[in-house]
Amino acid sequence: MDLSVDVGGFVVKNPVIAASGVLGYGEEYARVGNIDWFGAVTVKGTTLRPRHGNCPPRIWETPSGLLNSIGLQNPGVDEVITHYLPQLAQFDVPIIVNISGETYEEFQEIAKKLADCPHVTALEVNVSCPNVESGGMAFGTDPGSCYRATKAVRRSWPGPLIVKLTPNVTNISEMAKAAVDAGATCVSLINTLLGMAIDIQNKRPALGNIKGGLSGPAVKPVAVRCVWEVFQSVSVPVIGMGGVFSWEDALEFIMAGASAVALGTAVLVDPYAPKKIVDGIQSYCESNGIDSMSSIVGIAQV
Amino acid sequence: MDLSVDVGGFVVKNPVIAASGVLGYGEEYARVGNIDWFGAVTVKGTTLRPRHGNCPPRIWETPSGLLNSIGLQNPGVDEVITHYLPQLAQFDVPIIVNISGETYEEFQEIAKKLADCPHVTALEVNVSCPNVESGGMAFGTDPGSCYRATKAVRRSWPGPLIVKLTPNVTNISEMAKAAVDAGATCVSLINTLLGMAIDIQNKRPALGNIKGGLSGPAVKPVAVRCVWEVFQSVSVPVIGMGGVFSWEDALEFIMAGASAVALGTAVLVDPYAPKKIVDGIQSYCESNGIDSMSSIVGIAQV
Amino acid sequence: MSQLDILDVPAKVISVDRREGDAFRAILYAPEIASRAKPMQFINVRVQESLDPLLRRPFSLSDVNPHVGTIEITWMVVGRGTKMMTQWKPNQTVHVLGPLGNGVGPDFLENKRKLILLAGGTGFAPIQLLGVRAREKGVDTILIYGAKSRHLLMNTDRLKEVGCKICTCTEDGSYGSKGLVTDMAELQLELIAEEKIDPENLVALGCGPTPMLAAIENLFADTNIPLYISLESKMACGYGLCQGCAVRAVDPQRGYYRVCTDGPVFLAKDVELESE
Amino acid sequence: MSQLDILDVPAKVISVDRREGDAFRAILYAPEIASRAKPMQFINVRVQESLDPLLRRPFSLSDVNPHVGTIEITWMVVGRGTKMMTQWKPNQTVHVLGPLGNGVGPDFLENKRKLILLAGGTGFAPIQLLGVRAREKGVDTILIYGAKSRHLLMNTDRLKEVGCKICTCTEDGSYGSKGLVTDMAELQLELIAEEKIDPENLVALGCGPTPMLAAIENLFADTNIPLYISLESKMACGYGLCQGCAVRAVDPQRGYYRVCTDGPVFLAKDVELESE
Ligand SMILES: Cc1cc2nc3c(=O)[nH]c(=O)nc-3n(C[C@H](O)[C@H](O)[C@H](O)COP(=O)(O)OP(=O)(O)OC[C@H]3O[C@@H](n4cnc5c(N)ncnc54)[C@H](O)[C@@H]3O)c2cc1C
Ligand SMILES: Cc1cc2nc3c(=O)[nH]c(=O)nc-3n(C[C@H](O)[C@H](O)[C@H](O)COP(=O)(O)OP(=O)(O)OC[C@H]3O[C@@H](n4cnc5c(N)ncnc54)[C@H](O)[C@@H]3O)c2cc1C
Ligand SMILES: Cc1cc2nc3c(=O)[nH]c(=O)nc-3n(C[C@H](O)[C@H](O)[C@H](O)COP(=O)(O)O)c2cc1C
Ligand SMILES: Cc1cc2nc3c(=O)[nH]c(=O)nc-3n(C[C@H](O)[C@H](O)[C@H](O)COP(=O)(O)O)c2cc1C
Ligand code: FES
Ligand code: FES
Repeated sequence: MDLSVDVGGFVVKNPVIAASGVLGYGEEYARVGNIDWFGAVTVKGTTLRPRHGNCPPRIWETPSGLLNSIGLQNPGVDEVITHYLPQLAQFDVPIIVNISGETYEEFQEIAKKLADCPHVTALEVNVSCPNVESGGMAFGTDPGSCYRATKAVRRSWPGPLIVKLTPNVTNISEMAKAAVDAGATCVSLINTLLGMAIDIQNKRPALGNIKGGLSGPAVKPVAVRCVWEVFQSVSVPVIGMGGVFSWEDALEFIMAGASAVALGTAVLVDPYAPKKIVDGIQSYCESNGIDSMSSIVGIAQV
Repeated sequence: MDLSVDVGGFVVKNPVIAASGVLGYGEEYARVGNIDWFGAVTVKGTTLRPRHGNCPPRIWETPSGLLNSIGLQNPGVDEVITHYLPQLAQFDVPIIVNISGETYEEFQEIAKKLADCPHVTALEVNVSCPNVESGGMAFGTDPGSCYRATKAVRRSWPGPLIVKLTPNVTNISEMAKAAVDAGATCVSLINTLLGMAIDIQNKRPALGNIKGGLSGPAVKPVAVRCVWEVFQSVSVPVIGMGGVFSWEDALEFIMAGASAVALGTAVLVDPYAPKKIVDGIQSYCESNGIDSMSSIVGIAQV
Repeated sequence: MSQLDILDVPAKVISVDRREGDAFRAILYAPEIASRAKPMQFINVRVQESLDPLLRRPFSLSDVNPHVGTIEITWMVVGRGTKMMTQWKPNQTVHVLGPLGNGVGPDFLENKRKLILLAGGTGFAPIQLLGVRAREKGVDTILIYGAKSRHLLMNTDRLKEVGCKICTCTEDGSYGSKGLVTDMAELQLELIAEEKIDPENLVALGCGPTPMLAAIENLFADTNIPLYISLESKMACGYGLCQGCAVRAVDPQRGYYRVCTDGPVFLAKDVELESE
Repeated sequence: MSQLDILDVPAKVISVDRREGDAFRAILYAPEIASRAKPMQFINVRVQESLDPLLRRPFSLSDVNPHVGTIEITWMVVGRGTKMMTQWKPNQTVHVLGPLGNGVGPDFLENKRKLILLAGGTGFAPIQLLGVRAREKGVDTILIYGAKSRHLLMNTDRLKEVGCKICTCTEDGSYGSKGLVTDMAELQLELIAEEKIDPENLVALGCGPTPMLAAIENLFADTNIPLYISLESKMACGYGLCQGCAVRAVDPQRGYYRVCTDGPVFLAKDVELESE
């Protein structure tokens, strides 16, 4: 059965995408699984200059959730273009590059460099990273900044443009609208929820960077609600994520309005998750007489 | 050991409070456990007029979490005063009445009625309920409205005044400050996170009311982060809640800055939770040479 | 205020076995609950010591043996929790809260000559104990039991042993008559009508999926036989705190009932059966 | 790019038993992993089929038997996951990802006459397999092993059997000498110095809590003996994806290493030991 779906200017062969930050540049994952199980892959948050990331500890387990404070560790856009993307491009899967700037100008500059790279299918503008000091989530918590960051990228990137939204706001629909007004062809959500934990043995925050981003099944109800709201507010496709661990979870997002889902934490815990989820969606569709993904996108909207 | 602690104008004998909405008026709980295991009890959100609550289904389980859309079902403030509070007052535990208005005037009116009731120790102003249409969370997502709602209650209620905050905002500290400026003697947080689920079998939202409030261990990292932030912004005591299930969880909140914790979902799942948690805090303190609760409140703040 | 009559006990698993078809049965040692339980009551079980699944799962008491201190539950695997329960091992401990719900007290059968039990699928579980008790009191008992297919039927031998008349049907005809519980109930009601028993000396109780309950309610509307139904709903606490298990009352003043404490057994005419 | 050399397999539990003190040992049937594993590698284990605990738990391979297809892990109960593992039952299946980490390849012992192993607490687990392999190659091996107290020591019989010299100490003196691993190591280094072996023919490897590793690093700084250390850190994936297991590199240009793929074995001089 054909599971392909349009996600705003490009088509993925199945609606299961690798979320940013959990696949490295494919090298490690390829030792365990097949990258082309995914409909598309998103690379780790890419910045203008290399970043070493935050002080450890960077990981803390919570009930059905994961707190991380990696801090956009990446080799910088130039190195990504020359070294990592060509390597990832060996696999026949569309590449989405997740980008993060500290200023609007930086966003534009990164986008420009990537516009010249043949391996990039789409950009995902990260206005929602809770783990960096300047920029990061700030762009995603105010509609004006969200608009300007998107616009900055739009100026130098003509292709499919995804804006990744944060749930740490009073009204996520406003942000989605601002992104679409500025030229986004797709919105993805949710990035992590801002959270923290205390290590009671040491009487101090569990993460070296104090606060971190919460992901995994724990956040799924918040993510589904955000997808539901955003689907009602904009007409571009939505990529849903936040705690997708099973094909049932994927269908929950799709029925709420997501054209595709992305897997973050699931890939960390279960390398074969993408395969299981794609297979699960496939057999669900077959046994329920569903012949195109688009016919169930948003079907639960009342 | 003495576990008592001041929570803004009144003292609780131990820092474990029953959260609003999970203890009814004590009658049912008393068949299973002892109400005086708690340092204080908060009654269900009380409104001016009786409310029947939302359409079922009202409950949906999520990974380590619970979605509910009860919708402030309650017999109305008059009935609460004449019938339920006298009954609850049999137990020698301070009573906090959680109140919810659709307008500022309603808040003031409810508070006035309760000011004449001898059984009430403190009011908790619910500016954060995600499960009602008018009012509800709206008051808690804008500092101005939060200020006015608190002020309205302050006018007719001279006693300890807790304002209960919602995490569904970009900046919870702003709300806390507004509440304190308007006269709150304590803030409690978090109310539930706005969430939803899709019942994929029926292809529609799992809850009759579509969206609901997410509680339980899943939200703990968000709750701890909110307590951490609010502790830094205001000088009144904080009551922390959101996923407290064990004494370790309670200590996490206390070390982050909570003077006391409240149990919601835990009481539903484990009636003996308050006893286990109080006992656990007690032995922790004893074996770690801690001789007053206040000495560990906020100890993880760096 | 009756105090401390519900207990949360660490119950020892005595045995878990697979019954007919997809049904499983566990016997648990919980004397405090066994000694208090009435027919049609239920327990709320912590499936495993983990925060996922978070909520307890409600199961009716399908049998109770106060003398040896055991209780029995019978279930079908429908999701994660019921699946995990099939992995319970003898001697392990599980947390059981109960007995819960109003159940059916001794007055339920007072003056009754005949009890008509109507069960669909897992709805048979609580019915079994009521049937046994009715027979102990010498009440004539007939069970009309149906399910989609043979593998969804529970074992009715225990009721047969105590002299209960049993009519079984399946929708696909794989066991018993082919048809619905209501088809068979209609037939039986006609036979009963011929016996000319005063409706006051009759009583009926149904337990099963909502559409079945709605259908039998229709059927009984034409008789004067008091019909009780035992409801299910999603529960967070099972003991009256959360208001989560609401079912709409026919009386608009009343608003909602709680299935867990006002029920699970209701007079059919008191509640609105909403199709969830 | 070496592909598909790490597997996620459903491994059958062969046995779980309690060892000396608080230690437990499980033998798992996982031939694909057993045939690929090197000493000092680890596996990442899904403790149970539930979303809580969510993450897998990393455990070193304390033994590997490629002929029968089994791997062995040895652990202490320190929290929920390690406790749940003690409840594993023979024949059940657990998901095991591995072999993970760089481990110690055949060249590690090339030209070596003596291997000095330093272990603290559960740090002994991976050391055992390396000691066995070293003895198979005829390398003189000495183990210096310490823990806070007797019940925190793992069983060292296997190494004794293969002819490894063993010095044990506990901080409270409840077993072996009273003192720290470093005290004993100092003594042994003096004895080794008397043997006048070229430092190039010596190699040392330590595994244990960070303060112990820091202390032995200090001790070895005065010698020319190459010192390796095996690190632990909180891991989300265990196979290089998340960057969560970062440890700071001494070279500031390098930033951080990943313990799971760049390690867990590092040259002591390459990494900064931060006190977590
Ligand atoms: C008072 C009462 C008594 C019951 N007695 C029995 C019994 O004796 N034997 C038996 O087999 N079942 C009984 N049930 C139903 C049983 O509780 C559910 O089948 C069980 O909770 C499902 O758990 P799960 O984790 O396997 O399913 P999930 O994975 O949670 O869900 C699977 C399916 O079961 C439904 N379900 C989940 N929870 C409930 C619930 N609390 N009530 C009803 N449906 C639910 C879901 O909607 C879904 O369709 C009873 C329910 C109630 C309320
Ligand atoms: C490469 C590697 C190899 C290991 N090999 C072994 C081994 O062979 N035997 C053994 O007993 N232990 C080993 N450990 C440590 C083991 O992974 C932890 O003890 C285990 O994950 C704790 O799980 P828990 O659920 O019981 O503890 P939790 O309840 O999660 O936490 C309890 C305590 O353990 C610590 N802890 C939790 N997770 C980790 C982790 N991933 N790494 C280190 N500490 C952690 C916590 O900080 C806390 O103090 C190894 C760790 C790593 C990284
Ligand atoms: C370890 C880790 C690293 C991440 N790094 C990034 C990143 O660099 N850029 C980004 O936009 N999102 C990042 N995310 C967020 C995920 O892409 C995703 O939005 C979030 O984790 C929710 O999905 P999940 O629950 O499936 O993990 C990261 C998440 C994790 C767990
Ligand atoms: C069933 C249910 C009903 C609730 N009703 C109310 C309420 O009436 N008023 C209120 O302020 N909070 C209400 N809450 C929120 C809780 O008081 C608490 O803030 C929240 O559940 C987080 O805590 P927990 O994770 O311990 O449950 C309710 C929560 C639940 C689960
Ligand atoms: S399940 Fe909580 S009141 Fe019925
Ligand atoms: S644990 Fe994920 S990179 Fe090491």
